Amino acid sequence: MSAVDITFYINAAIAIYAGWRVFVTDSMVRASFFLLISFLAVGVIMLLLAAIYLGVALFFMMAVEMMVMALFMVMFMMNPAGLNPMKMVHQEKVAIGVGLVAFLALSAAALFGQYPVRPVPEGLEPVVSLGHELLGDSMLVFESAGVTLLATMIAVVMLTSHRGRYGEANHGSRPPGLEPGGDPADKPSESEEEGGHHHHHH
Amino acid sequence: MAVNWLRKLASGAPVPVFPIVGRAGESALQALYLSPAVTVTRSPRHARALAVLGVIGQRDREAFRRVHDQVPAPRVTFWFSDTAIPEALRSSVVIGEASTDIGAQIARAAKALYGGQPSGDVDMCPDEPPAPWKGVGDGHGGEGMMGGKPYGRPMAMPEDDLRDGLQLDPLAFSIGPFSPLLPPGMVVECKLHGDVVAQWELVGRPYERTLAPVFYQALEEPVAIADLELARAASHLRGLAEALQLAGLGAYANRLRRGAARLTPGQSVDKIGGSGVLRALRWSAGTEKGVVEGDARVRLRGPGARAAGYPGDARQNDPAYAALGFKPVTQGGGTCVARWKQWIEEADQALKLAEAAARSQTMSSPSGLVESPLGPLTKSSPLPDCSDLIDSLVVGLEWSEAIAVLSSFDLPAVRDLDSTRAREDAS
Amino acid sequence: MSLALLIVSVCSVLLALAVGVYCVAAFDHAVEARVSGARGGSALMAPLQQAALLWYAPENRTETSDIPAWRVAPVLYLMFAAMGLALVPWHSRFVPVDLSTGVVLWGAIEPLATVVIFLKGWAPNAPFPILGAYRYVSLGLSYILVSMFVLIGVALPAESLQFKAVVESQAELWNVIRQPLGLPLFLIVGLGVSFWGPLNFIDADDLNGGGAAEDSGRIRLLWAVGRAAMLVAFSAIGATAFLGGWQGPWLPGPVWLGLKTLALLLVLVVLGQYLPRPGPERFLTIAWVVLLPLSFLNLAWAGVEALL
Amino acid sequence: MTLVTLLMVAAALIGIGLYGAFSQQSFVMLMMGLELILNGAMFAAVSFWALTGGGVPEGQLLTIIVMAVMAIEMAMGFALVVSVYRAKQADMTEALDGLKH
Repeated sequence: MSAVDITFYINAAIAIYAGWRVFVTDSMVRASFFLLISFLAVGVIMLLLAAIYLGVALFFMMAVEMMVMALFMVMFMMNPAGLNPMKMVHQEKVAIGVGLVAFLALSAAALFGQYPVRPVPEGLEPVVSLGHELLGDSMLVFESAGVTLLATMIAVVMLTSHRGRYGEANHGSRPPGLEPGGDPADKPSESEEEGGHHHHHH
Repeated sequence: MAVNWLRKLASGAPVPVFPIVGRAGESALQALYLSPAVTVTRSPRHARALAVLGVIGQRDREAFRRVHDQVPAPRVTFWFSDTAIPEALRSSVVIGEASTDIGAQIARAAKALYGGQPSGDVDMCPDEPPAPWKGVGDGHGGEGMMGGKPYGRPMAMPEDDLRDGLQLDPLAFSIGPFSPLLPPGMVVECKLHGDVVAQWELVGRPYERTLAPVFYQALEEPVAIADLELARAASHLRGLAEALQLAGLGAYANRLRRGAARLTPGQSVDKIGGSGVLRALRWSAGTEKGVVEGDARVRLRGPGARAAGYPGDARQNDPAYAALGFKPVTQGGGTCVARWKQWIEEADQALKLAEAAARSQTMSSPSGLVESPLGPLTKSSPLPDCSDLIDSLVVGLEWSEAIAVLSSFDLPAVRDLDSTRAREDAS
Repeated sequence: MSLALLIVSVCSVLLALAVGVYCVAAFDHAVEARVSGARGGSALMAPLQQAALLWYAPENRTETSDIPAWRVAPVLYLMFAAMGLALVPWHSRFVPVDLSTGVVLWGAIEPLATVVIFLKGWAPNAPFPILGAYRYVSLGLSYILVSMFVLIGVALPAESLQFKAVVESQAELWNVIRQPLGLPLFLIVGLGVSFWGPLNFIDADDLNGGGAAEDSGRIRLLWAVGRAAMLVAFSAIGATAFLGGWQGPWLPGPVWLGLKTLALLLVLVVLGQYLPRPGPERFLTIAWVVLLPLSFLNLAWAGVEALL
Repeated sequence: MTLVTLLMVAAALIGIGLYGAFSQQSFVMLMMGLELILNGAMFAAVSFWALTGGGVPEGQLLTIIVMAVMAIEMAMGFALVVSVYRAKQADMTEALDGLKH
């Protein structure tokens, strides 16, 4: 068993274990950092697979993403420090079932599928070839991805800002009153109940 | 062998000490700053020794116990105070003598720790959560997650946000009375939204400030104006040193403290403090914030008021000062940076006055009213405390701005003549 | 790579790290003593004495703190600094880690450091550390963006993401002249990521030590060493990417690299003692409104210059 | 490190991710599930590229695209969470029982 294999098995174990811990740990912040660990392990395996650029790119992308996620955890989630037991799940049995089925089906596909064996040729420089692909044949795909990201940024800013272009961002998200300036026409009782529900949560 | 060598190295470094400053402990604190044998830390966790300077109020005994235990054991507790020593520490505290450099005394006591043998100094609080676990249920569906008070602390609830209305959980905590961020004895309960102060509530007022003796003398007999002005300049420079420290210029802060300890008439503040740096304060946090205006200026007497363009200065009624051609300096605006500038310019003016007065041997003419570094001081009514002014000033500021604003004031009340005299008689 | 080469690489990186950290501490103490006029101990001994002091200082716990995270964060931070330093080519024939995407890996180290710094501030379950952690996270993104653009700028003339190629591309003209904006921006980022001096928003005095307010003993020592190491790594990368790395007349390559790194270190340390800390919000504005556009400009300049 | 083992690992990641995406009540945890699924997908793509692709660059390109998708998913997800949170202080899926308001 070569060093490469050992590294692979260790990192695979880390990736799966951390991925599982994400959903059983008590603290949201820990959850996001477990997810980061899972990603980092996958990144290392990618490096082993000669996908040098992708592995490293995964490192920094996921580091930033998970940082943001952890921050949102602290912002939105009560109990960021995991002082209390935390278990917020619904339809758990179904979920477990789905997860298992997916795993079994995919691994069956892995086990019994017939795949050609064409490893990366020796001379190939993955980074160079990726670069030529990105800025050559697949320029259109690449650029459209970039444009999409730009559009996303703008959309995100619009969605998150508290002031829309014409006043409050959530302006019009409430139905108008039956008489001018009156209560919204939707079921006020339920919205009351909603509020209570929220307070019960926070 | 190698270990002994390491320990010898360790004992070569100045001892980190956390000061607990009580009533009339200011001078001792300054002595600590100047002592090469110790370094003054900002957090008790960083210290090996705890120095109790001045008298701790009855109100703050509990806080003292907590801070004492926050200095990681084994620790040395150094007692330079008239406060009664608590039972638990009777056997272990090191009593300081006023005669020699107290920093050296602390260092001598603390070096014994480096051998690794425990000092007799025991914890004063039990090592357990302030309240038992009170979670509810297994937390299913968020019930237990939000229910209950884990370790006696209620979960934070979202509340109205100051900035853009996104309601998030605030961070509520209380600091003081021994925090280096606040005047000694001041206790504050504050609520932060992220880094922004949403609530600032004064719970305990700071201890009265004890001025340099010369100001109290000046109330009754004539004193050399040179001495008065040097003391004033020193007080202002120490205030500036704290501001520099908060702006991350610790080295310059110490330089200023050292300069303030040995002022001579005719020096210039630029030379003492490093010319560029005091002006560089303009770039630090909160400079345009903390604006004092209206009758708050009147309550906030002394340099703070003059920095807001309110030209009241008791020295004007003193013919001796008039003879020296004294005119009070004032600033406009009353911002944080204006108060710092006021300190700088008043210190400069004081040093020049001291030079002129020293040349002409001018004595002050006692009129029962003396302009102290904090404001007009009279026999009958010592300066009142005005630390409640802050509450409204800092809400909505970032934490660093709020602390900078706080450091630009001299808020505490001033001890009156009789109590100081009583202390001198006692000692 | 062969085992011998591996061992040599590891040892050289660790040695460089140790020497660099010691130099940072000594410089810092010397500058501080010069400014404050205090008659402290000798600048050569002071770092060792401080280290020994912290080594023997007792450990510390806080209530319901995340001990593993608290203890592991400084180690990781130090590790990232070492990884960064390992990417630096000492000589055309000796690069400890000669990764063909070294520049990107360095770009990845900064966000990872952000994560670790947040973890370190979050772990003690205390107000001042978490405030420091928040501050860093809010600033970290601007640092990362600026440094990425600057690094892409130096990768362009080299037509490679490999630090060795970046050095070789400066044979005739150093990047510090070719892209005058690059080095200053990179050094600012360096001050920010190792939160040193004017950009020390995390362990600041207005938070009573902030992220490190609850540390004591060896954790504090590790954290201090990690910060110094990060400063060293930044200086070494800066010397490699902008000052022509090992290249220079008369002296052997590693010596040149060391000298350039020390020069940058000295600059950073002096800046750290002489500049005041702006308010976090003010600096955030500066970072997004001034530094980021400047880094764009730098990148555009580099691109045009690469086309010509 | 054969293709089968690699794909099994990917499958495990995707399975866990699905469990999270289906079971979690809070938006952010739910998004973690999605991220884990994408992680597995990316992993599988790279494995195929490395062992059966013969080094055709499209394999890597696919992974890059998945990364972009991830970033977009994160950004949009959080933006929606924030706007929903503004509207009704809700960070639980159950709280969204209507299409409006």
